[in-house]
Amino acid sequence: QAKSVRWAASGDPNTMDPHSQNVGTVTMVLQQVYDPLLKRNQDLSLAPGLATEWRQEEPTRWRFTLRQGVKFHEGEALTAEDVAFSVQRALQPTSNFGIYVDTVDHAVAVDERTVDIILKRPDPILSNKLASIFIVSKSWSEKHNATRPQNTRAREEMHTTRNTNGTGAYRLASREPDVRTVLARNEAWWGWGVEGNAGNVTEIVYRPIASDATRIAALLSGEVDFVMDPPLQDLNRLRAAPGVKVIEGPEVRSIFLAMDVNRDELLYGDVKGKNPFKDLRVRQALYQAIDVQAIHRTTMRGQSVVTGTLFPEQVNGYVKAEDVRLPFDAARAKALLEQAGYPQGFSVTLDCPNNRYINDEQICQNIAAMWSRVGVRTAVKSQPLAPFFAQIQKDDTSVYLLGWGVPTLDALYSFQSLLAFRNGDQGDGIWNYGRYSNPRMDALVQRMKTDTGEARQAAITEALKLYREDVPHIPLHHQMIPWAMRSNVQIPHMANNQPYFRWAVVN
Amino acid sequence: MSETPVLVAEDLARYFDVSRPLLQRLLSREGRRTLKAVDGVSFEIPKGTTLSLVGESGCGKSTVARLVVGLYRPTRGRVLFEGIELEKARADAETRRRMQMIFQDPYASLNPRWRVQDIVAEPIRAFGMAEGAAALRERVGHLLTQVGLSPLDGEKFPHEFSGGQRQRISIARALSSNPDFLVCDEPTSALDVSVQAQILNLMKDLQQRLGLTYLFISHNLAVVRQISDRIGVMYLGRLVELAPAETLFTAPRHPYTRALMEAIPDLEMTGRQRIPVGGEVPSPISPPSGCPFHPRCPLADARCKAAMPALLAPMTQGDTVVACHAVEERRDPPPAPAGADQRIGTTAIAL
Amino acid sequence: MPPILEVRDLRVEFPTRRGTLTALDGVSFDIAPGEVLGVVGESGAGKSMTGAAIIGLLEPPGRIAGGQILLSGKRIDNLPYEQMRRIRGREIGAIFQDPLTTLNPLYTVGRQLIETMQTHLPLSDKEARQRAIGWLEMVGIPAAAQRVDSYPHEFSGGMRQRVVISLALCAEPKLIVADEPTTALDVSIQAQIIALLKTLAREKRTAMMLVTHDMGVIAETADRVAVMYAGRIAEIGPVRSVVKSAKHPYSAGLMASIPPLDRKVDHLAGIEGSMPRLSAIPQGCAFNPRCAHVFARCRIERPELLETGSTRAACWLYDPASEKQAPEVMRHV
Amino acid sequence: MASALARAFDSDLWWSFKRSPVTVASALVALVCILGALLAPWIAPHNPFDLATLNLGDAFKPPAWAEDGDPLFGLGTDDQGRDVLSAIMYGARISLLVGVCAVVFSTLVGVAVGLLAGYLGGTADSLLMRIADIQLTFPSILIALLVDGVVRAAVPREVHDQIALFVVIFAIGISAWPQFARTVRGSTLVERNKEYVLAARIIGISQVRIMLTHVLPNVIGPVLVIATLNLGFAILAEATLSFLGVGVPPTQPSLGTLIRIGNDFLFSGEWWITIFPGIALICMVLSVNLLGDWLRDALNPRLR
Amino acid sequence: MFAFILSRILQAIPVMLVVALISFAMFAYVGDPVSIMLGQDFTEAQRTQLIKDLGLDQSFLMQFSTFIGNAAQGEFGLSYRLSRPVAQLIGERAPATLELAICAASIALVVGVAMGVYTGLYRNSWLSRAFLTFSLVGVSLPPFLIGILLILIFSVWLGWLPSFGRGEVVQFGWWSTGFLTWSGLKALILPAITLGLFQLTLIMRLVRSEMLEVLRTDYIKFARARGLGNRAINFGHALKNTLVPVITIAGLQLGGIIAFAIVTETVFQWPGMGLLFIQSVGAADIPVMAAYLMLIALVFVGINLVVDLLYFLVDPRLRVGRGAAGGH
Ligand SMILES: Nc1ncnc2c1ncn2[C@@H]1O[C@H](COP(=O)(O)OP(=O)(O)OP(=O)(O)O)[C@@H](O)[C@H]1O
Ligand SMILES: Nc1ncnc2c1ncn2[C@@H]1O[C@H](COP(=O)(O)OP(=O)(O)OP(=O)(O)O)[C@@H](O)[C@H]1O
Ligand SMILES: [Mg+2]
Ligand SMILES: [Mg+2]
Repeated sequence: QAKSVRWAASGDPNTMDPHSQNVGTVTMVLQQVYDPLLKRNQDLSLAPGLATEWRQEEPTRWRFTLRQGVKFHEGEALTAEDVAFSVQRALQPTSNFGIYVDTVDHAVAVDERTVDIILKRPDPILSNKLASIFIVSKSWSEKHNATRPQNTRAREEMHTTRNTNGTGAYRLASREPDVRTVLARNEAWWGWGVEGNAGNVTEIVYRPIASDATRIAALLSGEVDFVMDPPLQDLNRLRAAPGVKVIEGPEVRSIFLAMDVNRDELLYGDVKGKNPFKDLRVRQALYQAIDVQAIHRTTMRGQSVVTGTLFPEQVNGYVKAEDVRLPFDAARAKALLEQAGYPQGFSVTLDCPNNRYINDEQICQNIAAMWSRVGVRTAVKSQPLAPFFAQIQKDDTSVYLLGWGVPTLDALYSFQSLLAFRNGDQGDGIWNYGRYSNPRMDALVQRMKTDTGEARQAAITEALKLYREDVPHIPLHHQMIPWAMRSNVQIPHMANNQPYFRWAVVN
Repeated sequence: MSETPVLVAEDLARYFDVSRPLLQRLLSREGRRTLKAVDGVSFEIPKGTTLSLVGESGCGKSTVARLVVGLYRPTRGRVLFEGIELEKARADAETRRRMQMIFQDPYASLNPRWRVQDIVAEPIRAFGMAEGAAALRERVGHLLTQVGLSPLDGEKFPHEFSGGQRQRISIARALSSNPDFLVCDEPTSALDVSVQAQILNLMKDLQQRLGLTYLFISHNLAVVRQISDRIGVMYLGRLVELAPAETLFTAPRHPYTRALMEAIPDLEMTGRQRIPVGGEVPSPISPPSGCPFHPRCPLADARCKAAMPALLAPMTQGDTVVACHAVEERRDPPPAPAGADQRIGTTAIAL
Repeated sequence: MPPILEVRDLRVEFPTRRGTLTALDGVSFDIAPGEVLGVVGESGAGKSMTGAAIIGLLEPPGRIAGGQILLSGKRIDNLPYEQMRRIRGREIGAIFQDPLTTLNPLYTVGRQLIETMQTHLPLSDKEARQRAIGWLEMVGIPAAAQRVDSYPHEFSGGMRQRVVISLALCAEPKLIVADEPTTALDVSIQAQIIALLKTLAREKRTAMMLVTHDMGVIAETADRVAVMYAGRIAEIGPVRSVVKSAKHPYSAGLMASIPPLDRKVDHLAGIEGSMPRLSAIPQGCAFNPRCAHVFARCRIERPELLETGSTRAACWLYDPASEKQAPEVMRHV
Repeated sequence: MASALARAFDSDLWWSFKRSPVTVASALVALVCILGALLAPWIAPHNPFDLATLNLGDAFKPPAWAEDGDPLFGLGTDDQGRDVLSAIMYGARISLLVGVCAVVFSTLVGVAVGLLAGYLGGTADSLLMRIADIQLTFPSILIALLVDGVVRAAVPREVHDQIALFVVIFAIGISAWPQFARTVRGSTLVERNKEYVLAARIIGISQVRIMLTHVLPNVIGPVLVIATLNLGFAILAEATLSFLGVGVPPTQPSLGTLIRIGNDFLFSGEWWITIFPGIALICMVLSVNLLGDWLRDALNPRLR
Repeated sequence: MFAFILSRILQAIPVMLVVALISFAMFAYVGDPVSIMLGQDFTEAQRTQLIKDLGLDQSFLMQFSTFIGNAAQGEFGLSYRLSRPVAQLIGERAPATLELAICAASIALVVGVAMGVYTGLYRNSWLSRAFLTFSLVGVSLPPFLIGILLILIFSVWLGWLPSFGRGEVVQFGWWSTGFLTWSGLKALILPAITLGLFQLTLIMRLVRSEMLEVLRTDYIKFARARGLGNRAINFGHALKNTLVPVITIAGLQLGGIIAFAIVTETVFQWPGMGLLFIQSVGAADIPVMAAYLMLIALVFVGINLVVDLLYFLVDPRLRVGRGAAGGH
């Protein structure tokens, strides 16, 4: 019989195009509707999706064998042409998924069931990346004039903005942006009964509720069944509430502070003529002034994994031995500042988003207080994400808080974007707004791009070590993402913060 | 008279634009609308005399008063103050000092937030007529005494006084700059009779003592009679009759003047039925053609409807001028009206 | 003939923060059917207050604190609101001073007339409308049949006052309280309205209390006249006697203050000073501080209305008992 | 001066004030609020604006009388370890400052415009009133949102925080002036034709002087009433803006910001973070409104 | 009449132009849509290209005139955030806001007028005093606090009413209505009360003071003197006369309702234009914000027109041109 899940989160997808917006809110809906070649297991490891087998035939050629009998929601059968088309579509300039296919040259359909993907250069993590590329119907896209992803930048509306045609477990039944998106079970999905896809949900009603309090009220009053991003402070109450449960789990997203280590004088500070952040001792001092455990306990209410490194363990390349923090020691921080020539401290403005990460604004205020106590008088400037990003993307900052997710689950993604020097290459250093620059780091990043196996891991390990020594960032914690739901709903928690309804069971 | 009159009004006119806003006018295709509040009034006031203007509400009396003191600019014609164009005269503080005005409403004519002494002293200060605070206070005290108040009253605020007392304060303020010429716009019509008598007495007294010249405005014929040397009767922005006070009462010529006299209630119970003037006062925006009084006039004929009568001296009386075709053509009943001589001992009037 | 209205010792008070003000004190008079009683006096003397007390519409916090008002022999000053409402309009009509504000601007005059009549008389809509037109004609509104559907602002001031009169008369009351019906009007219109009121009163045999401070209007219209001063009646009597030979020093002074139309006088008699405020009415005779004939008793004892021959005046000069102390008996000015 | 005081105490106003217990009570509450706010730096138990004194360990302490309460923090602490009572006192300071300044600002603008429009009449009048009309077309919080956005974009960002307060004041103030302008214009139109003004004109007193010494004192009465009532609105508007996240910076929170911050903790049981500032805000606005209401009735002779 | 309406509309044009200029000029600076739209990965060239695509490199005047030209045709382009025509977006959201506003306005008007009349007529009854106190509390409570408290009480504690959203809606062409379903009606209650409460108290106070004013007039006194019944006087004569000023202010207040809907919709997650606006502000979605602002202005102009027409209906004095009537 009908089993409906009413699901709420703070944001709403802004398109239904499978290759246009690489944003969690879009993916969380689309991945119910579309299948990639490779899917993920509950521990985020790879599993066969539309491809049943894949092999690296040559260093730059991969071959995928497709599953048989798969049909799109509108009835057409899945062919190799569709897969080749989808990869090419993701390669289009209007696609936001370029980072997943950056090494791909092109894709060709070898026969009905076989697709070859030709690379520009060897890519050790191609399969991981392809798990993020959805497969669409070629004939459907052509019929609706959507052979390239919707260009959100050119302000255009395409058929795919509001319509879908995937092979996935759910069909898009109706959609009102910002109000309600309804997904209906695709009984003909190939995966039902396969590999533990034992979900029994027949209908998913997604409704964005931006206000935290309202979202929680709705869960408590039984108006929604599942809330993906409950505010941390409400967890206790939710746990205590009858009929509601909270499941916790880590997220692949790390929160850190980054400093302007490039300018000769800070934009927002009272130190004239020099940049204190260029001095390693100052960076260490600020690092050691932070009582991250207190933040973990109070502001994060235990829902964080305190860290000393760049990414969490789910990410390929993680080294436990490098995940060590400089200890919290205010006295030492003061001493270091004094050594660096700032016995009286200095003042600085901390830029901070206020609606992007979990309790982002509060964390900044916590840190401002902690820094102030060692003499670094800190003003917090918090803004909504739009103006915040607009500002820091102009390098217009002295120190800022950022959170970084790793959708590829590979170390390169973080190092390349956050720590490589910005040299104009696609992806290098584009989120490095402190303009940290160390030739050694750049060399290591280049090695990560091409090396494979042991050599590559060695490069990553060395880079992580350098990260600890150089303190370009002050790492804080990895976020944990608790999910709250009514007790009769079971959805496995995922570290990529994506619900997979094919596994969801409603009693 | 050989001496230059204190004030001369020549063909004085003042129109008001009462059109609706441009946009609405354009849309409803109507033209501008002008209200001719005063339309061609001429008179002169010799030194030391009183000219009174009477007429019903809205006939333009106050407008004349304001034109004369320079609060309005004339649309046409001019005012001469001692032979000097008013605009020029008012540019000079010394001349400005010499004309003052007393207003109708004793409640609105004093700034409620000011002390009486400040109100009275304002002109003195403005014209720099007293050196030092002591001199100023003394002068104010003197003025208050002059109008029958106590110098101690200067400390008080206007609301602590009765209507009649306020009018005295008003007069004190007007006198404070030693003016020669006073325009009095209905100074007593808001007052009770017993108080009105006090104020009229005071004004007459001051005129005698200080040789003041008055332009006195009222709608009350009996009051006007007590104070005037000459009287002008206004109707719809025009003078219809201008005559020495005695003559006007003994021998009114213009049918409107006669009607006014008729309309005054009779304190002597003669049992005579009054004959009220028929009809209503027409709107000054669309005055009747020809003589403005013709719709209400018992003597009106075709000419009255068509042509505006000029202010002419009728043959019989020397000093009177009347604007009436009937009088000009001698169609009117004999000058001395029945009312005047029969009503010996009559006291009358709206208080 | 029994009087239609009797006012006995009427006393009206206003409780205020500085104690109770007595606005009317010991006012007594009566009006016979078809008679016009004029009430004169200076501003604030209590003329309107008397009228308001009679129609039972004293503005709160004012209240009748003593005395009686009888209409056709029945007491009406203590009736409950609803019963008094049925008397208002039906038995006592009222006319107010300012015709520009006494008509509801949002309804046609016809509607207001019909509403009034139907409140008091059992009339069908059609009859009521017919009568409304009839009333408008009666008060001299030309083309009444068309004008009945006009709004008040479409009439001039004089016309509006006619409408007000028709409204006061339309339920054919036995008594009309007219509070300064002509003060706001032009001199020439005033005469028209007075003439109209007189005619109507005579034709319908309606009694009328005519409040005004215009002696001329009174002289011409009233049969008897009451002169009020500081909330009390100073003198009451036939109009001719009061005008010609007022006995009370105040009414005499009032008459003398009126500027004569037929001659120029050097000096108007007038009365020095002004009427006292309600909060400071002197002991004894309220007029004593301004009175030229004041003597000791006036400052202590309040005079009752005393017979003076032709009128009754509240003045100790006319008390035989005080004759000895009095200065020479005043002559009429 | 003494006599002025004596007169003030003898006046009708004082009398009607004494007679109304509600008014007296609200005056007392307002006085407590104002004093608490003004004297915050001296009497507040902590200084919530001094980051160096904050300790995250103190966060989320319930009020002193509750089970885990800490007598050091009478009304508990918030998520940053700030003392709620002190935060309220300092916050009320900001709220009052914004409210008063905004009202003073709109009063000055409104009175000036109203006087000019009413006194000059003609084209100046219609132009100014047209502007007021257009301004009235936008509801006040929209205007405030707009102004805030524009100023933030228009000025260099170093000065943002310094001027944030002025921006809020301006944003709130600018939306209220037409009300003052209209009232003042209305009374000015009446006053300027009163005879005492004419008398001054005949003497030849200059227009500006007449406006200031004669007209202004006589039109200011209703302005005072509107100003008082507007004070309540201004404080609320500031709170609403802060609630929407565009108010004063969160490191120096106003009452509205405190409520917004506390709002996140309402369901989680830490009610004191939002409830106490909420009560403080309501008390402040309510007492001001009660006073304004009373003033309006007391100054309106017809309501006596 | 026709001329009157036409002149009103002509007068509205400059107002709308100014609003257009303000909304355009102001929002052109509020935020930078570029960085939002680029997402996590982009090159400098993509950035420049985007700025060019959006026309953000053109002169202010060019941008403005393009804006006006398009706006006049109801064309505000595509939302940066949602890539859908703004007109459509607003069209979809308008019914929600309008239904909410209508409900709130009706509550405010009906209850406000009734309470205002009552307190005006019975100045000293205890119920009047209670109403007055209530009204003061009403204007002293920040609307967002009211909303939160209502949710806390009626949704979380009592569980009677939904805490967010519109419930089930029924679609009539492009208009979606929540009036026809039980859940839709239930969902309306709390937001409508929150939104209406403030205006309700304002209207109540306004009606009361107007009522007191009118009851003091001569024509009411005269109506009493004619012996008319209390009902006729209070409702026939007094109430109708209070309507004239009440209409103006109430008109302005209704505009205020739509503006304050921003707050209410945020609290209740009501899928209306206000929520869209706030979401757009967060994303610096200029076209949506500009369109919203223009729409608000248009609504105001519309309301003012209706107010003027109501004047016409209520007050016969306005039906003739000024000055045609006699009297001074
Ligand atoms: N500023 C003005 N604008 C337009 N019309 C005006 C103005 N001042 C006066 N009027 C009109 O001019 C006419 C004459 O007005 P004025 O005040 O001179 O009459 P008045 O004889 O003094 O009347 P009253 O006896 O009522 O004082 C009236 O119809 C009046 O409405
Ligand atoms: N509400 C009130 N409170 C206190 N005193 C009042 C009130 N209403 C009227 N009075 C006083 O009652 C007295 C009588 O007033 P009333 O209106 O009867 O005078 P009047 O003779 O009609 O004067 P006018 O000729 O000016 O109309 C006045 O002194 C007035 O000040
Ligand atoms: Mg005049
Ligand atoms: Mg009276």
